Amino acid sequence: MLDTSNVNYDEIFVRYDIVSESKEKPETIAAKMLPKDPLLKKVAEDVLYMKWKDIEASVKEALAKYKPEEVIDKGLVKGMDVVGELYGRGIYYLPHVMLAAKAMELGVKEAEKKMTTAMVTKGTVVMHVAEGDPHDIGKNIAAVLLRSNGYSVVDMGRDVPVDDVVNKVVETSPHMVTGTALMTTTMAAFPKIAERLLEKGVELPFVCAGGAVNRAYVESFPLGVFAEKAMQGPTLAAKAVEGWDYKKIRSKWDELMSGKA
Amino acid sequence: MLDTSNVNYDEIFVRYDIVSESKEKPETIAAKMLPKDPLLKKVAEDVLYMKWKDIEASVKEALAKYKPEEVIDKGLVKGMDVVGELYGRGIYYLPHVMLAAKAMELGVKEAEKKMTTAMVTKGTVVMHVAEGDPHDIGKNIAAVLLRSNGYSVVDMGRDVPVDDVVNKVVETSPHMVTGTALMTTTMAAFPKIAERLLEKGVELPFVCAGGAVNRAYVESFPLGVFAEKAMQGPTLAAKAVEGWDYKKIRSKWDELMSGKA
Amino acid sequence: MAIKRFTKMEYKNPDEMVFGEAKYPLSYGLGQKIGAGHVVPEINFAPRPDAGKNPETLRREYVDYITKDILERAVNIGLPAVQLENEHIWQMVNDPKRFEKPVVEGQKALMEKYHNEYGIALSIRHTIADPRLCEKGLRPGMDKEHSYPEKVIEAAEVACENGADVLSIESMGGKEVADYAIMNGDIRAWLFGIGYLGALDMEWLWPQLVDICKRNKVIAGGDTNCAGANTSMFMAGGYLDKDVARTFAAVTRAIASTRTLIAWEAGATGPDKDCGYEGPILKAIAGRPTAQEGKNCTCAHNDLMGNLIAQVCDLWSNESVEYHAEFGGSSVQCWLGSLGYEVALMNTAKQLKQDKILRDLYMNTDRYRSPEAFILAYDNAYKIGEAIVANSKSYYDRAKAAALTAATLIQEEASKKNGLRLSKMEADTLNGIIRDLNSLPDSEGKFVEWALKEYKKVPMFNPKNYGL
Amino acid sequence: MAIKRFTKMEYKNPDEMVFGEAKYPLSYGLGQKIGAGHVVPEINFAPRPDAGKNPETLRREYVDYITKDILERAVNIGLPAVQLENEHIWQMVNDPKRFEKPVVEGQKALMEKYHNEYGIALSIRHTIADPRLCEKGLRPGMDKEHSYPEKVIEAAEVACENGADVLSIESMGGKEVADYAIMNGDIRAWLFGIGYLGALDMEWLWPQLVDICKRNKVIAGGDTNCAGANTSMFMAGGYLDKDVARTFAAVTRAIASTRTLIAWEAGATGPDKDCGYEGPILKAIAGRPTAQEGKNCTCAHNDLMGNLIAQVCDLWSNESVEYHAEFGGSSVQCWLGSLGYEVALMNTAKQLKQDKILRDLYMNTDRYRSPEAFILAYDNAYKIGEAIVANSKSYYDRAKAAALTAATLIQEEASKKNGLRLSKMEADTLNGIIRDLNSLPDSEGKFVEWALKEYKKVPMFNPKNYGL
Ligand code: B12
Ligand code: B12
Repeated sequence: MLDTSNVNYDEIFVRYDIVSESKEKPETIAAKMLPKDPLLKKVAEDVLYMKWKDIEASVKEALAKYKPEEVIDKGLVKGMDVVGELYGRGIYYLPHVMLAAKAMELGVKEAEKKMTTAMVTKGTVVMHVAEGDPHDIGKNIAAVLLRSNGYSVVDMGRDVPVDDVVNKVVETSPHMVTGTALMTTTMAAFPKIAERLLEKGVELPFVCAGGAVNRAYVESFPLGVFAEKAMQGPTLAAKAVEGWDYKKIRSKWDELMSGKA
Repeated sequence: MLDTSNVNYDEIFVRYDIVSESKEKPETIAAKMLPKDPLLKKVAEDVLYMKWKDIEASVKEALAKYKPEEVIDKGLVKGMDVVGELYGRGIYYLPHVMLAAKAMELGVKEAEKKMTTAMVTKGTVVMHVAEGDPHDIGKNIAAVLLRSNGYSVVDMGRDVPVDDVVNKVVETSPHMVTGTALMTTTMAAFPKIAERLLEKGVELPFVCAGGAVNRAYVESFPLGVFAEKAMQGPTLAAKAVEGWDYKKIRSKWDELMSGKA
Repeated sequence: MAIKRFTKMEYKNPDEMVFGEAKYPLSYGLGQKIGAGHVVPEINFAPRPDAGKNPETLRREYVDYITKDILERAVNIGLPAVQLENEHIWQMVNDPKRFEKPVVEGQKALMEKYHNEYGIALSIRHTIADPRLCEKGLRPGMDKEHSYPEKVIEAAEVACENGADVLSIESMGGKEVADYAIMNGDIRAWLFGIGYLGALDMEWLWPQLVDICKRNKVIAGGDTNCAGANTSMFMAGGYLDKDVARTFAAVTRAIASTRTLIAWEAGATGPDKDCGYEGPILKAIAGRPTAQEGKNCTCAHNDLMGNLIAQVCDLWSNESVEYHAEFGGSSVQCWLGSLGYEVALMNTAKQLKQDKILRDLYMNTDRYRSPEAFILAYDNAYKIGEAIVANSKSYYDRAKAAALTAATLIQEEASKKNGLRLSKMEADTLNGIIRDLNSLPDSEGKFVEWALKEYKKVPMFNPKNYGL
Repeated sequence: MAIKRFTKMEYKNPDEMVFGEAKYPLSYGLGQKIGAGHVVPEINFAPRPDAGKNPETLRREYVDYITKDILERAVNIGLPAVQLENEHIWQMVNDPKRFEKPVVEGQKALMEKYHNEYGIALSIRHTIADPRLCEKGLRPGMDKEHSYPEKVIEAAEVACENGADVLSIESMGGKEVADYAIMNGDIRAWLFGIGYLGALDMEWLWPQLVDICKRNKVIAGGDTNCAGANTSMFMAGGYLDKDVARTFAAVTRAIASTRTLIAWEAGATGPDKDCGYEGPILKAIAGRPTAQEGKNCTCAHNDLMGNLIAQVCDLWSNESVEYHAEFGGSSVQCWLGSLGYEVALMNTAKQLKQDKILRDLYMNTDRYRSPEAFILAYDNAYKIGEAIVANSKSYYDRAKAAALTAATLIQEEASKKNGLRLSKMEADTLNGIIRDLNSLPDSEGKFVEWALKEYKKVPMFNPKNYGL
């Protein structure tokens, strides 16, 4: 083999991930965002640090002092907010988010036990992957994030025919419907779905995502709203629940995505 | 340098042009296509073999026996037909065509001197290159081929604004108008030209060519007819003169281009 | 057809391996020779979005446009040989007689025309799609809704009967568990999903495909763990991506090789599929030709080993590009040019007897660019191969051995002063992986028992899909 | 600024030349070093058709989409350095203040952001468009309709004042005569058009551009004979094209080098333009960095020297690609990946001290693929350079010497048993060229006198455009 002893690898490639590795610790960022109250803080931290084995106990303790809704909103959700922040900054990776979401879910279940009425979800989202398309990881990630942000998700899976999606939307009247397509050969289903929904007089934001589609494509048919990252799901769902229609979401898209609206 | 003595270049590339080099001589193909009469044959051969210095004399001799129209149609044009055939088969190259066209032109001039009425052209074509686009070689080749096939060409040059083209068409009422665009950033002029022509009630085939455009693009706006090669110009012009409208040409495009219509 | 597990290395040492040469070269198609002293470009393509509207629009797209363009350009720039790869779209497996047959036939007819006219060596690989859905059932009789398992076999038959020279598939077994594993960073789940379940699916699928090929005198090429290891590679991504740690992706690649190998163990002969980055490991073990993709497949994705992965290839591919216009011609023509030039460079190196130097340049360019590239460098790929053949007792054993070997190679190298560097996340993840792997039971039986319990609730996982 | 004609070779012998090193390296931009021991990728792009609608749509296309995508991908795959090239579209030279300024400014601002965040070395070349029309007039005051000559200068100023690191142009002088020459296969006309008229236009243009650059501390890069020699190369095309003989194209390339050189003789310092395939000849003479394009510019065209032309490059370019989506990201990202990987290979070769071997592999891959490639092989390029500096008496002398040297090199090589082969048409054309060149008068004065008469009627040719 060739002599590599004098090679300067920086002339060949640069590990920018290491160059720009965040020196910030999760703890520092958490300190600024976590609730002050020790009980709620513990709940939030169990989400943040993925302690799904401890979280049920922590939630129980918090429930002694706080209402279940408070434990959820001021504890669990705050923890998940920090997770989102860390994921956004590249300090947390996807598996952290998944495990935190798992802790969150267990915590919510525990809190719900104490609720007199069933937990009111923030809203409902119907999700699917286009017909003929088996690529569902992105959709699955988005589903986890929506759920752990308090939305009910009706996950129709992948390879879902146009009519099934339309019927499910008519049947469940969600606040938002989503479609994922990773293949340019399957994405043509989206405008068809939009068309048939409108034929049936149903108007709601139809969030389309997945490697194959881009903003221009999605905005070329009615109802379509583009999403690039799974993290954007909860933001879009929040606006849909607030009553923004697809035109308004489109017109404010840049601001929404950069967190300015 | 590295030792190249044992290199088998066929493993690296193959000179398919040499592999498939036509063994046929121009003479063999000409024999089948040239007129029998020795005087007309000489005229045709002067075109075919690019003898632009001899052609005036040959035409004069032929005129002793034949009418000028006959010398043109049965001599000069036949010679150019063989040139087209040889060019199509890759035996002749572009410079041969240009020189043959030059001989043709001189021959026609000579014949015209003997004509009582001015030579009637087969038809008129207005040609241009899109605004902002300096690429005019393709258009120039096409112009030479149209001229040497008996059409009058109004060559507007390159970088020609939309309105100038429209006005020229209105003014000269040609059988066909052509546009060339080699840049995707300039080709957008073509649909505009088509639109304004229609506004003025002018309908004629608008042949669009050049590296930037393709058939789908050209057929996406009214009047547009796609051409891929300069050689196709005379075929399209003939149909325009015959009275085919752009829709008919489009519908028969494949047959026309493969010589089947 | 029985599965014959590899128990020894076909290459005596890593240095013996080089691009354009395989221990078991192949001749097929229209004068095509693979692994026989030169590299051949393999051009792959996807139809435009609406081309699948009906059988005729699809045939026209594939034959009159794409195949024609490729053959024209190949002759125009003087390529001595080209292999086409047609990765089938869903319509072709969903309704093979109507959508697949005319395409397969039409492509072959046009190729024959060019071969006869110019003598250019030509062949075509048909990669049938695997649309099976684990939630509906992976084995015949299970998927009442689509009959996908039955259709996969039918699609293979239609391809082989109508003009395929090579048959391949990117099969999907174990994917639901591997997806879960990637998203949760759980290497044991991945080992179970691909190393074990995926292997069982291969054992079911490949003997059938080899049979169909034999009956039709078609080359049974091979598989790829695109569904598993490429998903993790893709999600690990580049230096700005933060979904999956690249050390995790590297270890999944090592495991993947033990699964993909089964196609060859079932009687397939190579060339395997371009997107199987585990190819160098497979070639080291089995000496069969491998198709690879890298620096000239950026139309489809940018990985962190665009050069390295050319080191021992026999076919060199662009992965896939959608058909559309470019300044330089159609997209397939442009990428064929790019592939063809790279292959010409490799073949010049062979003719000038500098191929091992060029191989080492390729390899060193990316050796330390990412942990996954590092373990695929031919010397390390060879070591992983050795671990696999030395642990051929069970699928579990050899997958675990491959994983641990890869993980250890990375850890050792990263502890040295120069060369491979790991980010904090990569290092942490690697430590976790080694810990997790070491915590696993010794025997396959115990492992499977444990895993079936542990991963019972993985979404869409159904042991029946694997005959369990 | 006076023109100082080269009279000797900066390189002592051809073997001294290799990619990534120039006798006169450059430092500029945001930490960029060119010709200083490594090769840098240069990524070029074209906006989508309707992006030029108004200044804001154009700015958004170039800055928010194209430049952003490039910088993201560069960091993602770990490229140590990137140069962008923006070849201006017509709107930018037609109305520089409105269309050009915001683009130039915006691109630089974004580049600074990435440079500061990641330390990546960055620079941008602005290649202003040359829309001058010979039929309207090439010199100031002549084109009353568009004022294009004045606008070219204004566009250069706007680029230099607002963020260009390197300034280039593909200037057009002599093109009308060269076009006529190509279509008619008349090498003497080509010699007149590019070797003489083109040279006079360069003499008018480049001192002005060098001045503007000096005033703004911008690098005056260089020119290219795209308008002439690339037109003949492109029309000579591949093995299925039958418009122009490749021997004709080869000789025009040799002539072109004597014209393009004038930018450097007027004080420009390199890097010259990627599409100037005459670069190897220029570098041999002047020792300045050269940008080249080949196997990774198939998005823009496929030539018959995709590898060879990398032999002595300092920047490696994709020529141009229209912005659009691909499976692997946007088109500019895909092609940047492709370029970046090739450059990484070259830089690995440099680090491992195998660069001259890789250079020779590149060169040998195409040495005999076409006559034009043959005369650009660095040994032959060097010989043509020698003929040029030895005949520096006049533009005519050196252009003729370059042409005859190239023609003779081809003829001699083709007569040998192995290697370069010519088709009948190529051979016939070459014989005609040598005969025609040998028939020319000895002195520039006599030649010009003859040519002005001979080519008086060439369409659109007007001697006033060249001060004649
Ligand atoms: C992994 C992968 C697979 C896996 C899929 C595993 C799985 N469970 O999804 C497997 C192996 C199964 C697969 C199979 C095939 N694949 Co595939 N695959 C890929 C690959 C490499 C990565 C895709 C991926 O997972 N990306 C990561 C995820 C996270 O991204 P994502 O889904 O886009 O999600 C992100 C956003 O879009 C967004 N998002 C997604 N959904 C939603 C929803 C909401 C509400 C929100 C807010 C956001 C959101 O959030 C995520 C990021 O945060 C791509 C390569 C590429 N360039 O994309 C090819 C690719 C998509 N595959 C391709 C092909 C061709 C195939 C096959 C047809 C190959 C074959 N012939 O066998 C088969 C499919 C067979 C069939 N049944 O038809 C092509 C598609 C070409 C085309 N025509 O468009 C690609 C582009 C590869 C290529 N370059 O050619 N593939
Ligand atoms: C030669 C050439 C030039 C020459 C043109 C010389 C001339 N007199 O035409 C010169 C140097 C001047 C030139 C300049 C530029 N060019 Co230029 N050029 C080319 C090149 C290499 C070849 C074009 C060519 O001559 N082809 C051969 C001819 C014969 O083909 P054709 O015109 O298409 O004609 C054929 C058919 O279309 C048909 N046809 C044409 N017209 C007609 C008409 C009829 C009636 C019929 C029947 C048929 C027909 O017949 C012909 C074949 O038989 C192309 C490369 C490419 N990939 O196309 C780039 C190319 C077109 N140029 C390009 C660019 C960017 C430029 C510049 C803007 C560069 C710059 N920044 O300076 C400048 C223009 C400056 C300005 N004013 O705006 C880009 C365009 C990109 C885009 N946006 O679409 C290309 C594609 C190069 C690239 N890959 O980037 N260029």
